[in-house]
Amino acid sequence: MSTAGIIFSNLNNNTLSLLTADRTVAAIPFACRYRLIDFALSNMIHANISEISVVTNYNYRSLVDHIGSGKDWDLARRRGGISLISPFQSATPTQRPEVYKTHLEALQAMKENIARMSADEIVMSDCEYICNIDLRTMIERHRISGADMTILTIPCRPDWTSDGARLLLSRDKEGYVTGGGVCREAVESFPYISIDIFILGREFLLRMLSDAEAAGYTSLSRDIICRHFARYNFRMEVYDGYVASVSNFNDYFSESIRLTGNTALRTALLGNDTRPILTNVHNSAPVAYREGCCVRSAMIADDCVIEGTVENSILFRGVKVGRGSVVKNCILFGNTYVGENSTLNCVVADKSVCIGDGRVLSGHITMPMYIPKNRKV
Amino acid sequence: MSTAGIIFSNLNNNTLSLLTADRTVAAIPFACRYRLIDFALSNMIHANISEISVVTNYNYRSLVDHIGSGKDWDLARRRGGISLISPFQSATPTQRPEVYKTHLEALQAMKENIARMSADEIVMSDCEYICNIDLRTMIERHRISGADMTILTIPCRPDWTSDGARLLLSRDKEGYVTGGGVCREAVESFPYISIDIFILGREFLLRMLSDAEAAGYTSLSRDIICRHFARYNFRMEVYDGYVASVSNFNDYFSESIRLTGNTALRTALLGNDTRPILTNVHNSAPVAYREGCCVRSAMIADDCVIEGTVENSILFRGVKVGRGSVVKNCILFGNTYVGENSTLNCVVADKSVCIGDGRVLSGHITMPMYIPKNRKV
Amino acid sequence: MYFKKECIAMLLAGGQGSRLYDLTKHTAKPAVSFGGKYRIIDFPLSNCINSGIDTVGVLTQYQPLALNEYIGNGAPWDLDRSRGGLSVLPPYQGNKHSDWYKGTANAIYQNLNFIRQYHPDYVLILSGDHIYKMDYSAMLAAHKKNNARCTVATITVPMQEASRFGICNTNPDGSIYEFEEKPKKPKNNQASMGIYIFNTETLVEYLEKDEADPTSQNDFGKNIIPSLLASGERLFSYPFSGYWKDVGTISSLWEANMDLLGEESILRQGDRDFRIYSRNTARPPQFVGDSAIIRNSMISEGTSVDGIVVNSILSGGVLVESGAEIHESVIMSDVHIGEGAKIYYAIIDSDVVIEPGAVVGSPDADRDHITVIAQGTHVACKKEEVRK
Amino acid sequence: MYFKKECIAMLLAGGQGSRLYDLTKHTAKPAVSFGGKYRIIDFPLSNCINSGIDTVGVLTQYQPLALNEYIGNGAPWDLDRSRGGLSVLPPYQGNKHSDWYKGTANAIYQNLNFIRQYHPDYVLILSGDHIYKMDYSAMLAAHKKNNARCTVATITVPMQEASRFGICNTNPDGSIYEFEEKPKKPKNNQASMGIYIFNTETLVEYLEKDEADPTSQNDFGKNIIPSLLASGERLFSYPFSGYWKDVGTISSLWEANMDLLGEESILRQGDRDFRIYSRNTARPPQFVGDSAIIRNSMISEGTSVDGIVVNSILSGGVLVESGAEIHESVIMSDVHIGEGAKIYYAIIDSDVVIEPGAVVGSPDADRDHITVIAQGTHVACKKEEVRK
Repeated sequence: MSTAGIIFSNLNNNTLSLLTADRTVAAIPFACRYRLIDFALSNMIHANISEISVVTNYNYRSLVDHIGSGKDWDLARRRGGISLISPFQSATPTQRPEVYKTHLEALQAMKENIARMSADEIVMSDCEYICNIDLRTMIERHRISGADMTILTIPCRPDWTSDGARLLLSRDKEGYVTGGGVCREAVESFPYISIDIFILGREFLLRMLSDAEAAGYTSLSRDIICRHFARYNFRMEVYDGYVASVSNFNDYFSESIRLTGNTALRTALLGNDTRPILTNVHNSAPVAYREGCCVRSAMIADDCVIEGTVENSILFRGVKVGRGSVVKNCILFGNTYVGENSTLNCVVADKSVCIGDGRVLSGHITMPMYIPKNRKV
Repeated sequence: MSTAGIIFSNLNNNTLSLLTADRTVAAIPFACRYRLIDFALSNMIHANISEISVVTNYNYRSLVDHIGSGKDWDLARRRGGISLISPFQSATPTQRPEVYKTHLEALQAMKENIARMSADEIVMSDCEYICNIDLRTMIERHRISGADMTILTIPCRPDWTSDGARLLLSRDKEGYVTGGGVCREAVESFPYISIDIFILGREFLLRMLSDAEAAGYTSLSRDIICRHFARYNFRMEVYDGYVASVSNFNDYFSESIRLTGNTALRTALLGNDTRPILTNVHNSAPVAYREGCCVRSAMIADDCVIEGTVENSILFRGVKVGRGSVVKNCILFGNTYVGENSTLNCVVADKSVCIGDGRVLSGHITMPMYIPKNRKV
Repeated sequence: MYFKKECIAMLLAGGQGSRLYDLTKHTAKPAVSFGGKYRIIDFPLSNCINSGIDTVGVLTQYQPLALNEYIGNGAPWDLDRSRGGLSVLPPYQGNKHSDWYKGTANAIYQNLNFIRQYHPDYVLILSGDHIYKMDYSAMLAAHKKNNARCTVATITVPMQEASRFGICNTNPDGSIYEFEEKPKKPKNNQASMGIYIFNTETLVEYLEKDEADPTSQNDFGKNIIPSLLASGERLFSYPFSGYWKDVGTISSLWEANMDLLGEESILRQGDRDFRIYSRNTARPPQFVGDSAIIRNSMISEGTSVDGIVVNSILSGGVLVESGAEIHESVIMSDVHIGEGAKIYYAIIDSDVVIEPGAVVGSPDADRDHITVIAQGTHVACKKEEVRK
Repeated sequence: MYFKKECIAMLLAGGQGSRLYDLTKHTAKPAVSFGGKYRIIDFPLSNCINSGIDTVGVLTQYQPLALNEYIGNGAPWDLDRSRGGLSVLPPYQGNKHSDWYKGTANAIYQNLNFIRQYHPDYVLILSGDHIYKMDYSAMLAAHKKNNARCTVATITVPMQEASRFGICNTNPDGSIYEFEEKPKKPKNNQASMGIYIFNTETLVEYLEKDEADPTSQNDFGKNIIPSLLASGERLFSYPFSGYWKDVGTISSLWEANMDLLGEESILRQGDRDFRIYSRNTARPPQFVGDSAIIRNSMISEGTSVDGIVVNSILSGGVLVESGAEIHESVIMSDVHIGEGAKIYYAIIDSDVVIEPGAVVGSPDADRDHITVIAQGTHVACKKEEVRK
């Protein structure tokens, strides 16, 4: 019994628009040295899934760079391994289809790929719910249950804001789905949120795709799960571990900063000895803490040089913080340069931003300031 | 001084329409176990080019399968290696560009990729002219010459048919381009045909792309080479070795069959000890010649089982020719099954065609018969 | 614990294979060519990857260069991994002592640190001397089901040959109550295939015990298995049915090659489910010329035939000129066979040149009289003596 | 000839490194940790790939397990190739004889068959004992330009230390007229770095000659180079300027680590052009806690600091609890330093536990009095004696 994986890199990338101007959702940097896709990928790899398709539609150049040959995840394989499903793989110039926009359309477009997979089961995952989860156990439980599909969920949290719509579900005592809706707000009758990880048989998936094509469905959640849970046999797993939702910019910021202050969450997500999060390797030098630096509650990636003060912040690779500068509650992406005697508070700096000397930039914890890629301040 | 490669997988795939219904030009099988892209790839690899971008637009799923991680060409690398440039890598859902249709449009779309390459020079190649060429020497001569771009050509052969337009050129005594046109027939004043292999500096390419964008050019051959050879410094190399042009179906057929009858051509193309053509590895069993078989002037790939008669033919991997069957002047793609007591003459069978017992199929050498993929006869 | 693997394989590839004479003069036995495009070691390595075992230690000692070059980074078998994959384990100098491997058990003992890196629950011991296809995961499942400490794969051999093997005498439940190494009067014909699965702690315990015994020959069949039995450990037989052939002699190597020519061969064309992987050498397709006659033969890439080939196996890069004849023979890679040369019942090692008109072997020979021509030999136009 | 390479490298990694005492008890010297995330061998391997040399034979002998595991299939250095790439070359049993490597020259001699596979025009000989960044392709260009048979890389050392090195006395054109191994009265301070480029045929000729001489110590510096000179071969010096440090002693290893803390360090943050590659271990990002104080230090991934770290190098997976202090020390991977423990002028090998309140070393120590704590040691709460 083997399992293949399908990762959707960016099917709902409107709500993260600031961070996705230059990249797909899957390629958004997170937690100091990772990209969002690393979590979905690592979860699959640790469940012995070694045949993974990554579905792209637009703006995925930096994702291609990140994945490379797949070697860093041990997925440069002769059989299986990682492969990108990009637009028009099976299209001809005379038939010009639209680029797929929903999970279901993407799955229809890659039907031939799915038909050729050798795996018995498939795990499908998005990149917007971040967790470090023991998928192996989930897959085993799915097999034993005999369900058509298992949907991973978490209990609805009232404090969650949501700019986008989420799939909310209810279940019976045996854990089978009894109803659902795609909603923008919490609904009492549907107390679970899908975290968009689905386990299902490959044969079932192909059958469901044929059914959906015949019926003209376009959405997996809306048209199939919410409307036809009775026709199929959909099971729910309620996960009680740490899940970060990063589906909008404020959530992204607050979940990131939260990691700097909470060792338990950090360990649950990143520090698991048997399930480390794997990412690509940069071969840069370790962090240099120079004379005069002062660092507290910070996650700092290789290749950084710290001469100033850093607190409650996340510094990606190659960040330089100059003498006398103070960086608090900030997320600085790769190669951010902060000159001398500048003060940054609640700032998210995209890649290769350059902050001169003596600048003062401050957002607020509820309204972080975003500086786009390559911008000089 | 290092060199990067760009391979265009299918920018003119109209004239090969029978073979490209299910695949891009680069993925067309050729010479028993290769795909057309293997020739362009191998030429580059033997010139120490280890950073190769393959540009795709439509219908490239089988090309993705063929290339895999790039391991079979030693191109699964941490730095460089092989990467696919597929549509919309840098597009956003709100700006929906057309998919590139010309070399120039494709190069514009991958401008950022080119800017990030570390190589000094770039070799660009199509997949429709098949040759085994010492590119290393060509690149060295280009460097020494100081030209902006070197275009590889062959002398115009009057016997060449052409369904498509070709780039024809003339040159002066020093080998610099003095004129050209994109023509459907031979033109006396332009005695050389470009074989669509270009060597040029990376900086020059970027500059040329900027110029072209400013001027609104859309075609490299028509708008730049033919019109502005005087403005730039375009040099020509005239290659006198074997070049097979497979830009239409009849040429494809006759060049293939020609290889079975001409050991010198076969050796020039495939049998070079220092420059073998590299392709992907299937790990199938060697050919089984059963009792009663009769094989003459045939190229036969691994995994074939021959019980009948095969003459002047090319059999790809996994072909079975049953007892009493006769296969003459045929090209049988992978997994073609020929039953017992059937006769095939001048037939091109696409992948996984199944010919029953006692069938008689015959085209003519000037009008070969094509049987589409998966067809049962 | 990220490096933990449930089961890893240790492949004993150090044998000199002296009964293969000239074929192993410069090459370890597992690197000897087989079936045109393969080496013997391709079979256990492919079995591993086809059984889901992705961590294999290959223990080498004798003439490892060709073997190491062939194995490389393990990529042909999809065993190039950053976690696990294929590792070559030669003898080494330790802090206090430096030793060549003394026996099969000692070779594993010296590499216990390698095994420990992966915290495996089970260790599969293999040798590189046999041609067979086997799903080790089924054997592991049986091992677990039996709650065994050690499981020995066995195969039914003809009763008259049983005395050449280690024979397992078993209870009806498959547990072994007696193990006789090459018994004069075998009680049955269930022979050990030299394939063992051990619980890791059992393996470590008995290897350490064995190492402490100065009289031991440090051999699995002679020492370790009997010692487990003597201590009353749960030892089970795993009966295997299917093709399995020791290729330790010239006769058996020739015969195993000839076995490939039938329709029931272990290497079936069109087999997609259990491929045997091998290192590819980028040769052009094979070509059959105008005057060729080929019957009941298997021919590999890069070979060009203009002569007569009957009941033979040809590796890659062989050139058979017109009028040359090859009968009942195994031709390894890059052999040049000149016009009119004749070859009967022979194994021709790689890079041999047979001059036009030369005759090798005799049409009256048989499996016990196979002519072997050593690597790189130049055979002139006179009859080569039979050198079995 | 498809396998031909212009230049291949042979890296001598067999040294026991006995002057590193406890650090090389279970590990070959080239596998000793350096600079937080590196091993010593990362430097010559990265130099190779940065110089366009993609075929490297690594000659091992002493305690190779950790080294082999670290090197793996060569992927971290982009040296996992099917043609060339990285090959580990241990001693082996040949057809007639089996030998451990006797000296540097003998080690290469025993692997001439490996070299011949690639038909190289030039062979680069390296050792795994030094920390430096060097573009070997520039040295090769000089070798070709000089039409030399052998080129020796040299570096200027302080005159008072010259007698510890092999000293090259050269003509104005750079050709060497005299080579003195550890001369009592050195004539200059141009020391051999132990890096040689040979024309392949010259290397083969002199290795064979050397092997035939029973009195030879089979060493490049002592035998091969003097023998070339004696025969009047064209031998050139290639002067190298840049950081170069032998890390063969505890003092020099500590010092080389401390050299990384300056702004002029060989490992510059943000260096994109000449990266040093190393095997990555998938650790989480480093975390600096609430009560940490860090000054002039270099810290690697997976480490968590709540204590005081001054002028020190910390590898991955280190845990520094609050109130612990580390001064002028090198901490290798997965070391746990308990609350209030104090470490001065020490090299702590991997997997060590320093109990709360324990004190290692002394604040009054210096480079010649470095405390070394061996791998896996548990240091209880009493002063550990200085064991240089």
